[in-house]
Amino acid sequence: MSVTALEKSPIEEAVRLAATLPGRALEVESGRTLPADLVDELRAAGLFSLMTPASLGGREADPLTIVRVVEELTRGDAATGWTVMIGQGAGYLAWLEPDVAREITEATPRPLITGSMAPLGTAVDAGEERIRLIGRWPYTSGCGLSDHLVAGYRPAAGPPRFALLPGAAVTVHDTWHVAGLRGTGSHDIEVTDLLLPSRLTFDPYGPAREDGPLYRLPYMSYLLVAMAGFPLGAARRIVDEYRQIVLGKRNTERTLLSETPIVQAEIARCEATVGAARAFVHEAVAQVWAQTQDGVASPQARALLTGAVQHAMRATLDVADSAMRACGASQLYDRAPLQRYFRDVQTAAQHIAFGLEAQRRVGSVLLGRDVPDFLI
Amino acid sequence: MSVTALEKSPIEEAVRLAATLPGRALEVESGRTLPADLVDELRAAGLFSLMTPASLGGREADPLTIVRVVEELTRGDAATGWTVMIGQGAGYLAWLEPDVAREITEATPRPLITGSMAPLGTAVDAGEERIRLIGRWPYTSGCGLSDHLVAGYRPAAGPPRFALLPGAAVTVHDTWHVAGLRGTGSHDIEVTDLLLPSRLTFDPYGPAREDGPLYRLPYMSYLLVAMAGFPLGAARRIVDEYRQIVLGKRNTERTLLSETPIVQAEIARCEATVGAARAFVHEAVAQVWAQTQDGVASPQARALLTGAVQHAMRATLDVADSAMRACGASQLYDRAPLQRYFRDVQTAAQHIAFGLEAQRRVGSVLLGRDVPDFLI
Amino acid sequence: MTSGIATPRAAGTTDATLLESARRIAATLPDRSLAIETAGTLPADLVDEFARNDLFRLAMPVALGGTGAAPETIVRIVEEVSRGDGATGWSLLIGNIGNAFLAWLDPEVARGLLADTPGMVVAGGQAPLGQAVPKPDGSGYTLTGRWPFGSGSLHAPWFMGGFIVMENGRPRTNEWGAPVMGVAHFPAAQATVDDTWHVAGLQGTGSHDIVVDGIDLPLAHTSVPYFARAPYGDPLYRLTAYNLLLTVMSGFPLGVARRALDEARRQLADRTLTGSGTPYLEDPAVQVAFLKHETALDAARRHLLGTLGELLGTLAHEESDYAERARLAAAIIHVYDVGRELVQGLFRLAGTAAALDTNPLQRCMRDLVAGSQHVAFSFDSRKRIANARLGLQTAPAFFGV
Amino acid sequence: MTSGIATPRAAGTTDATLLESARRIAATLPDRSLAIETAGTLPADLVDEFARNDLFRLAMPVALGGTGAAPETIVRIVEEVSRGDGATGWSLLIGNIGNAFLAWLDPEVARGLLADTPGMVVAGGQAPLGQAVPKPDGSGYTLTGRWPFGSGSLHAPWFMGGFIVMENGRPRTNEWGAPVMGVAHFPAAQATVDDTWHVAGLQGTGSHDIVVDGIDLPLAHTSVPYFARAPYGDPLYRLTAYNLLLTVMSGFPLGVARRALDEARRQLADRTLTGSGTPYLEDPAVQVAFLKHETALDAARRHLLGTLGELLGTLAHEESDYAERARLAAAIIHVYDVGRELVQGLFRLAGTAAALDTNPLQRCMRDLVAGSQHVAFSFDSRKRIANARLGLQTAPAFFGV
Repeated sequence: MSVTALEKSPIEEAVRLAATLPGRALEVESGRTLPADLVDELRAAGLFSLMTPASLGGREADPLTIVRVVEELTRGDAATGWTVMIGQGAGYLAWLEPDVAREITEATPRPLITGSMAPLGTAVDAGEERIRLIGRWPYTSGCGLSDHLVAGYRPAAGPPRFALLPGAAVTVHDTWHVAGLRGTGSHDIEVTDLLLPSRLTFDPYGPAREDGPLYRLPYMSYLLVAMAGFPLGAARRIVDEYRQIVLGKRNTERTLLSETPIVQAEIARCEATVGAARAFVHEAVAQVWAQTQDGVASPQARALLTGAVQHAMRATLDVADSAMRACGASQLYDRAPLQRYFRDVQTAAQHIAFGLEAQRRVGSVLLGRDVPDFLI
Repeated sequence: MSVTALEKSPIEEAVRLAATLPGRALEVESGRTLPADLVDELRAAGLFSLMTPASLGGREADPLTIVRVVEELTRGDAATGWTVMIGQGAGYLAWLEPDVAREITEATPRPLITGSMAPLGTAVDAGEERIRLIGRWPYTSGCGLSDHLVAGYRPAAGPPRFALLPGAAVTVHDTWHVAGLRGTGSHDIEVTDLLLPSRLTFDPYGPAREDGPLYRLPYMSYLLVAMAGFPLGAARRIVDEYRQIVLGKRNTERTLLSETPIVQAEIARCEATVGAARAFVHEAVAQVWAQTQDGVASPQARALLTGAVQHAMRATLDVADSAMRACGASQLYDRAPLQRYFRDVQTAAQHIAFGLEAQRRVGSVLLGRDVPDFLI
Repeated sequence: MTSGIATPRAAGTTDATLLESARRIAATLPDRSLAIETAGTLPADLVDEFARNDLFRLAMPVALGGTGAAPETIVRIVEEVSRGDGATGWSLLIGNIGNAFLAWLDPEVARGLLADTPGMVVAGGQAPLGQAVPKPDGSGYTLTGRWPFGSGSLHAPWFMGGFIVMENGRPRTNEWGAPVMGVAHFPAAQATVDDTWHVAGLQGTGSHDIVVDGIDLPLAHTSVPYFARAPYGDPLYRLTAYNLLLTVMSGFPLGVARRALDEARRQLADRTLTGSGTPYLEDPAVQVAFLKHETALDAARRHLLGTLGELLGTLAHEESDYAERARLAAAIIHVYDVGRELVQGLFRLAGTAAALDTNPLQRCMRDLVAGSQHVAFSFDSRKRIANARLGLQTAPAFFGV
Repeated sequence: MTSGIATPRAAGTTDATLLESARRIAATLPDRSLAIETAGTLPADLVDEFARNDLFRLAMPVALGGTGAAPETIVRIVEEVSRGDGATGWSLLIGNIGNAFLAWLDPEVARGLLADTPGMVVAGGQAPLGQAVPKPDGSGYTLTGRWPFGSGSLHAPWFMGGFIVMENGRPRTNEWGAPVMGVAHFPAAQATVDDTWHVAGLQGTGSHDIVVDGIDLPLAHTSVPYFARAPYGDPLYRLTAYNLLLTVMSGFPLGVARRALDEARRQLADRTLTGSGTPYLEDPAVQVAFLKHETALDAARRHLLGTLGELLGTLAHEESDYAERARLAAAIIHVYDVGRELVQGLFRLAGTAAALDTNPLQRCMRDLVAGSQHVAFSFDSRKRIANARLGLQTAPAFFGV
């Protein structure tokens, strides 16, 4: 693939591409993954390279930009926004030795890298600075699109590490039969007895080789920065759809829903809920980023960032439910975007980042309790 | 009263005074109004003059400062914060003819003015540029402390107007027997057949005589700017208390509440809820203020401000309830600040600004429907 | 489908037998859910089996060949089948509602239709989305219309659809200025089924659009079920059409929610928290959530059955006012609300694994959310019921209690 | 207070008479609520009237002079009185719980206490907040302790308080390493009532701290009501102490919530929306909220009474496991939850006018919130009940079902 210089800002590119997405949502969904031409466009626009080091030709964007890009794309189509968010795995090239990383980007400029962080692989030392890896990872969004995949594994000794797997070495098992985020192709991936040079493995909890502040974000904050835009974009779109529907739909008494008091109050509540969630995510991201300029953000600031993203997801579920309840049976059809977003956010909220333990960890940190640093 | 120059910023003064308030909350509550020395201190610090024109010796503070001051004081004691918020009636001097307003502030520098906006008075023309006013207004917070009171009335013809009543002309009926905000002395006030110069009346919906941008805020936005800090301060204090309690209290199994998963998740949820509410209020106030620099803020921006403040009040009720549920019977006592705040916010939320119709109006505006301008 | 029930043997069937058949069929459903969903409609063998066991004749008057099942039994049958598979439970209840509306036709006409159509199941809806133009000779109408949400459209031999009577291109109005409305019955052969049912929930119900374009509608095949009760003495027919419809619908959320509880309990006992390694089911937050949902469901169910029994008891010997009748509708709305909250809450607890179609919890969530999108649970329906409850309703309301 | 009930005539009283007395008294309460609240305790004439009408003997074993009222009647009596005034209802239920715990004393001892104390009402709590140091001669203990939330402390002639047995300055432990605990009964005259009850809700219950400092506690005045049932055959005593306590508490939220519905309905019919001028009660949002709260309350109530009846029925002829017994506690927690949501929701709708103490809706809100702060409704109680429900409890739990 030829690589052109990136002229427009990532946000401009995201806004431009997002405008095309509502019209393609059914195609993304029925294809169960992003269509190739859309992947090409996103890649050409550098939107799979938001977190890729500038030294490797990536955007190395600041966190607020990353949030905005994912937000805009998700507003256009949730599966696309999710795929782009997970598809920022090339950021992990910053953890490889510079010459190894450069080897990768020289072979495939602006690579599309996804992966699964769960340490579900196991490796043994194969000698000659190589490991022998076996493992199966579920829920690997965009795995079929990827040049490489990042995968967590347990080495023979020591804490979990990540391995960078060549796309060709990975078997994709078609497991992603779901109600929501259907278009993300989040299948299981598997490698059986893969021989991999050790230089393609790294410790994602340790310091990166790149020295930009983006790579000083601790493990969880780095992930949360990528995720934060998703609930914001989904919530925004849901409320947009909600408005459009109530402005056009009448109840059994032939009154426009937008003229009924309950719906008016709900719209006010939903707009405020979404606005507040967004303002808080932005504030929390900005605070972590400000603290990162001089070192590493405090556990409190990082916990607030995680808390803000979890809150945004709750807010999204809340407005999705309000919209569905108000808008009735006409929203049951697959062609109704509100209904697709309802499924998409219900599915997204099942991600472990929004689970019981993740919520409690935030509370623990805010209550001044000790939590292992890599979990914050 | 002698008036000294205001040296410190209103926020500094608010922080300083707020620190003294938790220790005085029971005194404020049992006295059913702010104690005289506290009123003197607040007045001397210019905190009853936040919205009073600078030309009349007031602070003429910007909206974000007003929000912060009310927030800080409310965090110290909700009844005090509420009284200061309602006690910004001297801002309405900006609607009087400059010489009339100056007469007032020369007689009583930095006057403490409260009042009731409901147009429950009726007036007839008494000739010689005077009106004859009769009326009774409920829920007039701080009425016993006031040098003057602003009161809504219906003139013989035309839309409602406000009258500036001398404190001495007003009868206070001791009606404020309540569960929450007990210390605000929000009694009924009454005038029977008061002869009042017409120059002490004005149209609060029309343009002010002062030309600072603060006085270009439309009627409702002007009020909402004063109110916005209340829920934020109350919510902050409630979560602070919540934290302190769960860090010290054990359940029947002798486990610290802060070590139980449900409480950890709830603390995370509450911190995010409060943080998001605050970030959104600040964003909405800033947007209205920015638009006001060149003219009048748009109905959309103003509706969002109102929506943000209503959302903040819902968030406050939410965290108050979460805290009470988690913290158990030990919080039943009057000496427990959490319990007082629970009552205070339950009462504050009954204000008409948070009522059904007020919520629907926000939704109506956001849905692009016509709403009379003075109600936005 | 033509399984020889032309001669009604229904009245000889006891409630226990019916419930036993439902349980037997329900037990086979969990393994078929994915296939039913993929097929997008109730499989023919299940249609047959329901018919063979008289399970489409639960809510019909005995005089027309109904089983005479107690109303509570109907609720429990729909509950059992919905517990096995939500879409199948929905198909069953809709079939019974369709057949129940035969009771508003002239009894002789209804008996004729039933005699001519051995495996009678009526699909369609009462919403007045058709236009009926009177024929000059007064013998009936020419009917045109499209009715969405035609659950059972792929297996029902007869359809029904609400209509407005047209006059000179505009709705004919009655003495109060409201449009004159009715419900039309017509053979499936005269209609087109438009393949529109591409959905997330209740996918297996074949709820396509039913379309007719200028068909002949004899007067005898029309009815006005909105205000008057049907002329039968069966307990169920003491209810207004609206309460009858809701009653037959009420077992669905009970069954789907119960299934979700079963599934969640099983899954959460197996899954462990990553951090502590303890099963989710031993986690306090999970336990407290479980207790809340289970108790709310138990309470809603008991209230529904109790209210139904009381209202039927009262109506057996006296008329009942709107406020009293609204209690039943309110109890059924409550069952849907509680069920919807339950499936969403338990789905949330079950984590990423519940995202997969193979996870029944996820289907429970989709199916119950879809069911509760029904117009009967909309804000304006609730308002209408509340009005009646509060004693503010003084005249019959369109599809009121 | 010494109203001549030394000779138990209770057993001759029928449930209908008791309920009738409760209704008659309840009718007088709304006018007295402000005064009761201001007084901070149940007025002496109401204490007398409850005693005269045997209303403090509802939950005692008949063998000790109890009325033998059906458990459902007890719930309904507490409900009726709480509907009249929340604090009075709470005082009534707490008095009945106090007297019920006499059942865990040796029957002869209990009979003796009751014979010596004509208007017996026991106040206090079971939480082990006292320390009992055994006397060398084994005749009893020296007791020191402070028990908060002593509802009825200003009218009860006897108090009770949970304690831990001390040995060499540390708790004595049993074979499982847990502290040895019990409940002490002692005359009010030996204790101090510390005036601590300055609160927002249930202000009229006089729930001060009860304090004793080194008093003599004979062995005979101690009991261990935590695990074993009391040795009486009355239906109520088929329940564990915990379920018995919750059952007597369960009428309170039902009554207060019902009162809130009554009040809201009245007030919202009178008040009009400023904008449209229509009564709040005709507003769709208000109506829908009303319908929701009323139905949830009806469902919770029916479920409570049904579960209570079923469990008592089962226990009449067989033992019941934890999971089954936990249903009752769960149903009662649900009643408190639903009631709390109801009073908060209706209070919110009623606007500024509800801020005033003269507005009963406001008192309903404060009282029911206060009641639901009781430790029985805490997260850890819920967790314990959930554990039992889920079949995960295998041994008796301290104050478990």
